[in-house]
Amino acid sequence: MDMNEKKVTEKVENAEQVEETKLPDTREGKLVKALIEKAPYVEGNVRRERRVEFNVPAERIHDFLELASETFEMLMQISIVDWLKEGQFEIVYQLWSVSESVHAFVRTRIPREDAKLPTVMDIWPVAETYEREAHEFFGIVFEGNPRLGPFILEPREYEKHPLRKDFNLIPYVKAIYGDDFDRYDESKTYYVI
Amino acid sequence: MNLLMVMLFAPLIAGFLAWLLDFKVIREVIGIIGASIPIGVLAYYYSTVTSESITYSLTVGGFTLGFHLTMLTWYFAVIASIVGIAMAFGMASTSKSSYDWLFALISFTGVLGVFLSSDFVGFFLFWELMTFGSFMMVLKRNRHESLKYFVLSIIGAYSMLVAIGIIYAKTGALDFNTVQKALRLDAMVGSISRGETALIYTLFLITFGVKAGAVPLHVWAPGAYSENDQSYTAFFSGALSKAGVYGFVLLYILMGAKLYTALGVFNNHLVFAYILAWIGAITVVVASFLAVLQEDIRKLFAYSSVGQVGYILLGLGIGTGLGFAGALFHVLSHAIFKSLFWLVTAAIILRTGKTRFEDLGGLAEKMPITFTMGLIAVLSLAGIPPMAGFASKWLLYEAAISAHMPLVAGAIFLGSGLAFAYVVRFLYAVWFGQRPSDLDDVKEAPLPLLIGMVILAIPNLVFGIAPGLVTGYFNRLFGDTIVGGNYFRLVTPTGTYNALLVTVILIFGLSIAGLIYIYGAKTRKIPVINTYQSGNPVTEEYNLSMRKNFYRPLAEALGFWLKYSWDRFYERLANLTEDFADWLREGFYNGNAQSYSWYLTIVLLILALWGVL
Amino acid sequence: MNVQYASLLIAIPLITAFFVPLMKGLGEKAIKTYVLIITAIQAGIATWVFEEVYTTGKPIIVMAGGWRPPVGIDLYIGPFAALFVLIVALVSFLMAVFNFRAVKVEPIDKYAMLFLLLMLGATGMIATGDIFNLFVFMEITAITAYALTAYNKTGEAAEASLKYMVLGGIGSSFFLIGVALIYGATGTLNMAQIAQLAGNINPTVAQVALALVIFGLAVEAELFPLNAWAPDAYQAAPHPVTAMFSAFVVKAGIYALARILYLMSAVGTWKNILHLLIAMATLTVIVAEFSALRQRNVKRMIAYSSVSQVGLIGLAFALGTQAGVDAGVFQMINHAIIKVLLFLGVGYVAVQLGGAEIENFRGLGKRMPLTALGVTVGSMSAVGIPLFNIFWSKLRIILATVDAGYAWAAALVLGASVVEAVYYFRLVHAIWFTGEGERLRESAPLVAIMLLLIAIIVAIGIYPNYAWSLSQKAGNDIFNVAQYIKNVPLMGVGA
Amino acid sequence: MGENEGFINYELQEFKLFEPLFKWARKKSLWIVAFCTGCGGIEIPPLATARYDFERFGIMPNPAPRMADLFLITGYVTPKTLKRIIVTYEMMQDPKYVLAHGSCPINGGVYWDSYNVVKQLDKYIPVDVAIAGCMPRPEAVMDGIMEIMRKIESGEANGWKRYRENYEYYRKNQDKLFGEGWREKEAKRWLAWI
Amino acid sequence: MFAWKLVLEAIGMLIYATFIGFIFMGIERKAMARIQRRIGPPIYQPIIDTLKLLGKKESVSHGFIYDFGPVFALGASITALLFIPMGNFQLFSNNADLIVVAYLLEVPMLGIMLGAMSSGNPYSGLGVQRGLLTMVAMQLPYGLAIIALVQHWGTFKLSQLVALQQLQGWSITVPALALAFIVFDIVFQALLGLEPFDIITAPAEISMGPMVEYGGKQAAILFTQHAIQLFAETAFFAVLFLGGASNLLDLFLKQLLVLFIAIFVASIYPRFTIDQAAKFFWKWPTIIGIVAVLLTM
Repeated sequence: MDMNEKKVTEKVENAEQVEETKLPDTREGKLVKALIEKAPYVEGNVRRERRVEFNVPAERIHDFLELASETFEMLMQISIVDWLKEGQFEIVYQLWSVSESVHAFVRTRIPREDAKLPTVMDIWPVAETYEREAHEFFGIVFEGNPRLGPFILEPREYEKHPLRKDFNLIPYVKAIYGDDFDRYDESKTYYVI
Repeated sequence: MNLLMVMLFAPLIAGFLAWLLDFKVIREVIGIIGASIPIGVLAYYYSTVTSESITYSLTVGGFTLGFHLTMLTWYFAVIASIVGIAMAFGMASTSKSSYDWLFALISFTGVLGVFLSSDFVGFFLFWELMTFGSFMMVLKRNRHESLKYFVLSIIGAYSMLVAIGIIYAKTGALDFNTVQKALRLDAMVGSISRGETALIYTLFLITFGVKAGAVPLHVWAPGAYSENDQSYTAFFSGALSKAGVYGFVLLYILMGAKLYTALGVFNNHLVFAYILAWIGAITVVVASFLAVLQEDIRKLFAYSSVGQVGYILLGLGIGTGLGFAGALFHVLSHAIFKSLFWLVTAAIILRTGKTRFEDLGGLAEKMPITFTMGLIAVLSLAGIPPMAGFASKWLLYEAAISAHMPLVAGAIFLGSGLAFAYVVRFLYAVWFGQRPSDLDDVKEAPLPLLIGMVILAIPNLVFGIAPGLVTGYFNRLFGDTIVGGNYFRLVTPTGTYNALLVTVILIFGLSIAGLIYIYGAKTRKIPVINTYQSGNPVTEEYNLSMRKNFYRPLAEALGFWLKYSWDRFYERLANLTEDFADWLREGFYNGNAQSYSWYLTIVLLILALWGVL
Repeated sequence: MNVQYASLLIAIPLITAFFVPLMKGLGEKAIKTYVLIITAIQAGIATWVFEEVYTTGKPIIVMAGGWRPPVGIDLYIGPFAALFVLIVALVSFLMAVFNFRAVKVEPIDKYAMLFLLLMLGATGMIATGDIFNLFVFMEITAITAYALTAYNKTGEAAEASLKYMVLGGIGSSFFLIGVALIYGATGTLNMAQIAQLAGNINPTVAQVALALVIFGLAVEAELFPLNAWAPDAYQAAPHPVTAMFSAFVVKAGIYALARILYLMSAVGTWKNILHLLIAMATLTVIVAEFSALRQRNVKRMIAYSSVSQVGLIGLAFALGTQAGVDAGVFQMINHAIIKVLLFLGVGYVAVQLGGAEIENFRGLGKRMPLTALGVTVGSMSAVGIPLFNIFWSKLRIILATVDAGYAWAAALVLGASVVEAVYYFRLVHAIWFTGEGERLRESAPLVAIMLLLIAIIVAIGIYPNYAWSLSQKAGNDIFNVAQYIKNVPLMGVGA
Repeated sequence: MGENEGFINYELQEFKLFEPLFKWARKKSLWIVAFCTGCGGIEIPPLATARYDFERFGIMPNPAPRMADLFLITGYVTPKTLKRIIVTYEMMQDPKYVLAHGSCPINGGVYWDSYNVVKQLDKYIPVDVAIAGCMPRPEAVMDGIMEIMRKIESGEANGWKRYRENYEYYRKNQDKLFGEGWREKEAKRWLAWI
Repeated sequence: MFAWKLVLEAIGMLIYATFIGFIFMGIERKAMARIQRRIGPPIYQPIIDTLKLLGKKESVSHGFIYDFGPVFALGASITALLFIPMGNFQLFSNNADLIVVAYLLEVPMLGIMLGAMSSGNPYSGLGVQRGLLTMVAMQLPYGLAIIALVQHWGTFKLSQLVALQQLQGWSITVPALALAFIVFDIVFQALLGLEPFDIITAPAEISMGPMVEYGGKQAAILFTQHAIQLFAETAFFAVLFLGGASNLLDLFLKQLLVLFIAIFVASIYPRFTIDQAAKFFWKWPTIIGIVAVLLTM
């Protein structure tokens, strides 16, 4: 158990070192530099060849995305990370630039309680489905998205926004499936499937 | 002999009385009596007609109007009166105004007069009367369609008048017998030139083409048939289009020899008949394709009616005895099954008030009797063996192929395929599938309409199982046996068709299938919403049947041809004439006296020059 | 009642016309009843004359002042003249009834006088047997027609009557020159004698004389280029006068044209004139029909239709065959009845609803059903629908035309009548199936007249034998010039 | 759907004379409803290929439930899919058998603790044969099919009879999971999309 | 005297035809399997399938017309069968001719359509539309092929046709009729609903097309109908172009020949879409048909 913890911490340290060094003058570096000039409020770095990252404050996310959409034509995915301890959601917009074939991760942080974000449907209409899914599983409200509401899940799961970390799964499943949910044993900490 | 006159004018007088005594029930009773007198008289005359023909003449305004009831005219008159009675019963429940009764019965007299008259003046008089009656029925509902119909029919009628005038000028006689003798004599002598015969033929072709609805002149049919009280359309398309066909038959009788000598022969087909056959073939194909792509019930049956009359023209065009038998038989079968279709449509529109396919659906449970009548009509039109439709189509196939007209026979095949397609589409869109919510309180059709339908359904079955009855009549009509065999069996030089045996074996086959059906597990009735929608549960509001543009793929396949339409062509022509009329008025009556006096001087100049030249 | 009383037909309207100013003081209603009585008397005499001629079979010859022609002027009332004098009288009588309601403009006595003189002129033109006398009566008709057209005192009426006067004047002056030439060549004015001597006049003089006479009468008879005045005159004139115009004034012109045409049939270029007349008549029909197609004013539309039907009559007369002439006369009778009915109906609607625009006619079926029925029956028979009277005469004309070898003319005329069917049935549709309105009270006498006319139309439509026999006798009278000459007792001047 | 009552009080047809023949025929010609639920759907096509070829046993995939009689549940069953399975199962005509693939239909398998996977399929529709293995190999599936055939031969494969006799039990379980009148609600929910 | 011999012959022939029809369906599936190097079901598999369907304990129906459809289709197929001369059994073939049989072979289509329509299922609606369009598309070439044949032999009577072909050699020996043979073979593919034209019951796309709602005994009736139809059409093909047969074995071999042509074509070609099929039918087969017809004018 402790072995993998050690590995995790090493990775975290060397990630910071890369932070201080100046942006490498590769194609991705030039790209990030160009974007940062246009949007000073953003810190961006080149993670590796054809992979770029940006951290954007929540209130400027929409302007930055408009800016980025010139080079990064495609919105691949909107994924959400639920940092329960910091009480924040981290929303990751994964963009892909067809022209330079570079993958960009744009990260923002918003508070967990009544999380709100402006929709990006006006830039990429495809965002509608990703936002609806995010809304269904995490309860983030995207203003401007016409079709928020129950999407795939059964209505009763929809109210619970199941993928939030504070959703206690086991009692809910026991409530639904009752006696045939028989393999859970509080005493064990891990389970043999 | 004035029984003939009683038969002829009974509908007219009944119509007039119905118009005068405009009370709810009396009007219908008078109408039905008036419409049933002809069939009575004709039945009475059946025995005498087969031996010798009955004639009666009347002098009106210097002309002698002769009427003759020969076997041919008896046949056409009987068809018209059967359809007439069905119309009367239909109108008893669908039409609420005496206006309809008056003009429907006027057109009924017109049709009977056309069939019975034995001279050109009477023929022209009743032809105009028939057109006028049917026109007024359409005028009440839609001005544009009615004017389109009237202009085309009047052009037809007047071209006939000019042709009659030419014949009168050449032969000096107006009644059919003398004209026939004179023209047969003239065929040898050849005093009427080739050009003039061609002119007379084209004029008659236009006249009867318009009334029968041949392709270039069929434009009025969809509008006139649908903008009308549907039970009258049963008569309109069942009997009136037969007047056009009777005209072509008349053409054969009167000018057959002359046309043969004048226009000659093209690889052993009579030229004038060959033209007629090709017109018929094109009508069949074009009208059937258009019928398949229609979205409105009435339009579909209108184009289908034009197509079916195309078959009859084709049969006449073949020119051999068999072709004639096939065509005349199809006249009968088309009259009965098409009028049955129109009565069914009348019932649907009366009960649901809707005419487009997308608003209808699932009426089979609500109107079972109308559905069975519709099914009989479907079987007959599609040409399923035990029905009359098949017998006449069979004769047409025999005639077309044995007369070595292959491409024309190909047109029949394609036409019958298309007929099958649009008839099944009608069944699917109207009777089956989920019922739209606003059609839930639909009741069965009223009793008189049902009687009308039954009157038309019985002959479909009777002549289907025993086509020999009709072909036997034709043999007596033409003198020699064209179609051999007894009541139930048709024998032609190239093929046989035993209708009774086919029906018996069909029943035998059905009984075997029924046995297998009974042997299996007892069936449990489930509603229409319990269908396999890949697992999705289905409720009332679902509309799972494709009622709207059912044949979109066919429309895409025919995209190239559908760009052109005869309708737009005629609209542009009409506007052209109206603009020309305006230009003429501005040009001539421009209102200042100087130009008028200039006209005077011009006339003086002409007179002066004329005198000197 | 010996035969000479027939001259009363001319005398009565003449004398009574000049008594009218004396009665000016008695008020409008009295004058109108006075006109009514006069026309009634005229109709009575006309029926007596009609009985006389058709029972004895011999024409009535009245010699003015007992002198035998060619010195004296004679009235020749043959079968045609008897028939048409009766029609003139009856139509005038009906229009006199219509006057009560239709004519409101002030100087009613002048109107009455002109009304009677118009009737006189027409009767005279038909009954006379002398060319110059024909010219005199033509002038009387023409002048009263100019005055009556302008009677409504509107700008449009004045302009119409001016145009009518200009053209009419030119026409009648050329007619006078023609008559003078004929008189110079033959030395006589009597029609019968002219017919005798027509053969041996030197050809060019005869030809020019005939051309000028025909031209003069053609203006009155509304043939193609010369009828430009007709539609405006018809529309502008008061309603009863329009009916009289189309019913008998034009007919008198056409009759005169036909009479002289057949009298001079011995002239060399007769055939060419016939061809020209046929061409002009066909063009009349076509141009009139086409210009009626997009008319907003119903009265003007029916005026055009009347001009075209008169053209049809002209065509029938110009064929030069016995069948053609009979058909032409039959058409004249039918056309008179229909046009009276139509103009009566349209006039009454114009009076009642103010103006003859087509908008007033929308929903007429609900507002004035009987008038609507009258107009509908009139228009349907004008189109030539079988159960009405024009069908038989149009059929006769077409058969005669094609028989005489002019198939192209027949085709064009029929094409034009298709156009006629279109605009008449647009009117019928507008009347019965569009618009709405509540039922108005219709005046009893006019409705009675309309129903009477409808009855006559349908009667002739269903049983045309009697009317056809009348027109055959009348047609024979015009066509059979030899019989005409024999009937007139001549003084034997010249060969 | 209210009309299923007819489904219950409908007495079945007993063919006395030809029963053995029909039993043989039912064994030799099993038609599979082409309804692949979870991750096992990809296991069925190899059976139809040249190597395993279940067609030689007369087995034919048939998309229409009315004609089919073998219902393969090939993987985890989510409540949404279960609704479709129940509707399709009730449409199938009577001697019908269910073959459950893999461990998920048995006890929820890997998704034992997921809210979205049905833990025990047998509570909702009767399962005749269950094949163990987190997606059994084609040989195992073939063996399962052989097992179904043997059961039909011996007459034990009467899942359909069990479903019909204690229909209330199954109905109660279904309504407990989905809530009362779930068919109308489900239909209305998807009506907006059509 | 009631022709007992004829009736018995007919019933015997009917049983023989049904059995051989099922065998043909079995051969069809077996041959397709062997081509794909699979073992494939036993030849009598369709019989087992039909028995299983007949043996279903429960049966469901959407109303009277839903049941009347398959019964009418089977009845029409049986009627069509009994009018085709089979080898030495003339059955009723001198009472009806080519046109009657051609029409009777198309009537089952209406029966199936009736049943499919009344079930109110979207897939069956699509199946009906495609079935009709295929039929409309193939009607012209089908007609032209028949016309060419009849014009050459000058008669419609099937028995006479067979006699003539026995004397003067099979139809395909005549060049013009060879063209007609090709056209008829393409149309035959659509008549049977085999691969390139199985648009009607496209299994993957619209789940068995019209048959979607059929189960239990109705499906059994439809299977027997398909068997009889297969037998009747192959026999019709053999009678028209391969000179009919003197005895049943000869007929069986010819039917097999025709069937195998169809199977080989079916196992190769992918499926047409419906308007491609319409365009295809109105292009090549029609042109060849017209040429054949003009040659035999």
